[in-house]
Amino acid sequence: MSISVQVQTADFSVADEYQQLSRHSHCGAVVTFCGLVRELSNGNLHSMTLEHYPGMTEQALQAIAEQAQQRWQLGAVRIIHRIGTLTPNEQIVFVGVASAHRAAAFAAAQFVMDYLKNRAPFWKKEHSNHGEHWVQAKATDQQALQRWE
Amino acid sequence: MSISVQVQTADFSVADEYQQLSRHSHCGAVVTFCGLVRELSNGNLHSMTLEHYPGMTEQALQAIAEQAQQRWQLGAVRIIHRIGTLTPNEQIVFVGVASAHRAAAFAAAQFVMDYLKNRAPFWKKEHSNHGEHWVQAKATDQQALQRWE
Amino acid sequence: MITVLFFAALRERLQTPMQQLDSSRLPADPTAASVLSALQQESDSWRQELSRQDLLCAVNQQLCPLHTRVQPGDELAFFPPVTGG
Amino acid sequence: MITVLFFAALRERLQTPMQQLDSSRLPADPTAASVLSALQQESDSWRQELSRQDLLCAVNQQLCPLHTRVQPGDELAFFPPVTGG
Repeated sequence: MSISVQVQTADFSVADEYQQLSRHSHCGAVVTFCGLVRELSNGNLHSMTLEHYPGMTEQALQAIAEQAQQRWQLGAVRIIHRIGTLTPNEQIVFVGVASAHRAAAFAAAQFVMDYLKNRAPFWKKEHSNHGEHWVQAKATDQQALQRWE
Repeated sequence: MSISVQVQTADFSVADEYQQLSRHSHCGAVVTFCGLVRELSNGNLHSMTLEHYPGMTEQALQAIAEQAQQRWQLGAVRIIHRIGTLTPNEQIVFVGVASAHRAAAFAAAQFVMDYLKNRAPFWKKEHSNHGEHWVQAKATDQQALQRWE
Repeated sequence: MITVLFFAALRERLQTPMQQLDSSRLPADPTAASVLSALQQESDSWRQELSRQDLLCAVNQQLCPLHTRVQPGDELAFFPPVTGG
Repeated sequence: MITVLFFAALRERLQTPMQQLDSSRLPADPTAASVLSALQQESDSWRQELSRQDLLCAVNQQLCPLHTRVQPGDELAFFPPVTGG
């Protein structure tokens, strides 16, 4: 089982990440999730700044990946999260899971995203025509944890 | 909303498919699933042959993608399934979903795979040191449909 | 005439991918089940192979229950549980 | 000495990313809640900002409930609900 987490300003290549994940020869299932900067519905988003808590972030992501590994039989878990300034359509976060079975791969990828959304110390600030504002946490993200309890 | 399904002998590029899916500017979430030929536990799998029902296969995949589109708000659904002879670690099937929200993207991708496994007319035959044999359908694949009913 | 296709293990065991069935061999208001019955008369081995409980049926390329009505010109197919993906 | 870090909107409103707190300002057997109380004394605006019910707390870079024990040398952090991903 391989776990790898990374926090970086640079972009990442989903293609390269998928290549790595698909090399696990006993893993018949690879699930990837990629989160991208969405345009605001009014189309006015210029950019988004991602702040984080250096040191804690990496530990939090590692802990989430380890919890996933304890719950499901996985071949590999990969998490990448970007920080700094991002523009619409840029990639923010990547979660990739390789497993022997698709149910485990899907569940683990969702579990990682649900916990990342609630437990990893990242904060988004949006810059638009209306100025800048901190993104508010969503109740739906907190509710998403319930199914894993 | 774009739906695209394809049945082909040629391999596919997850990188290219991801690129296409991530271009939907109001979709902040892209989930991909890729199924690969697994080594048998005894390591003796030489190859696998995938037979299908030409004509019905494409319709079945299209219908599954449309059902997913009716259940969740999706930007794009892409399904690719290979036929012919495949060797260990080769890619068999790709399902990619782009959506505004990750919950919809994850659910739709799983829904498509669960229905594909039970409703799309493909059959696998394994060729190993022990001769050839048709893969048996798994009860777990049928049970996976229950959660969508 | 009704065309019946077979796939995968069933195709191999019946030793043919296809069978044409004259509508005269079917009862009035025939269903997919009537077609299956008619095919089971072909031989002992066909009876055995076509009596498997897990066979799936498609009428005009749609999965259908056996009580589905069929008519001349339809394309039927019988096959084992699918194993793609 | 206990180091306290602030992030995101809270960092902006308190106008500092960090505050050092002398242990002498804390009660015996202090908890993260004791630290928070001490910080709330700094000013009216700090009292207001640090009284928000949704603040999260980390002790030594682990999310923790406010009743978590702290000791000199610990790194504490207070911040709004996280919004990454």
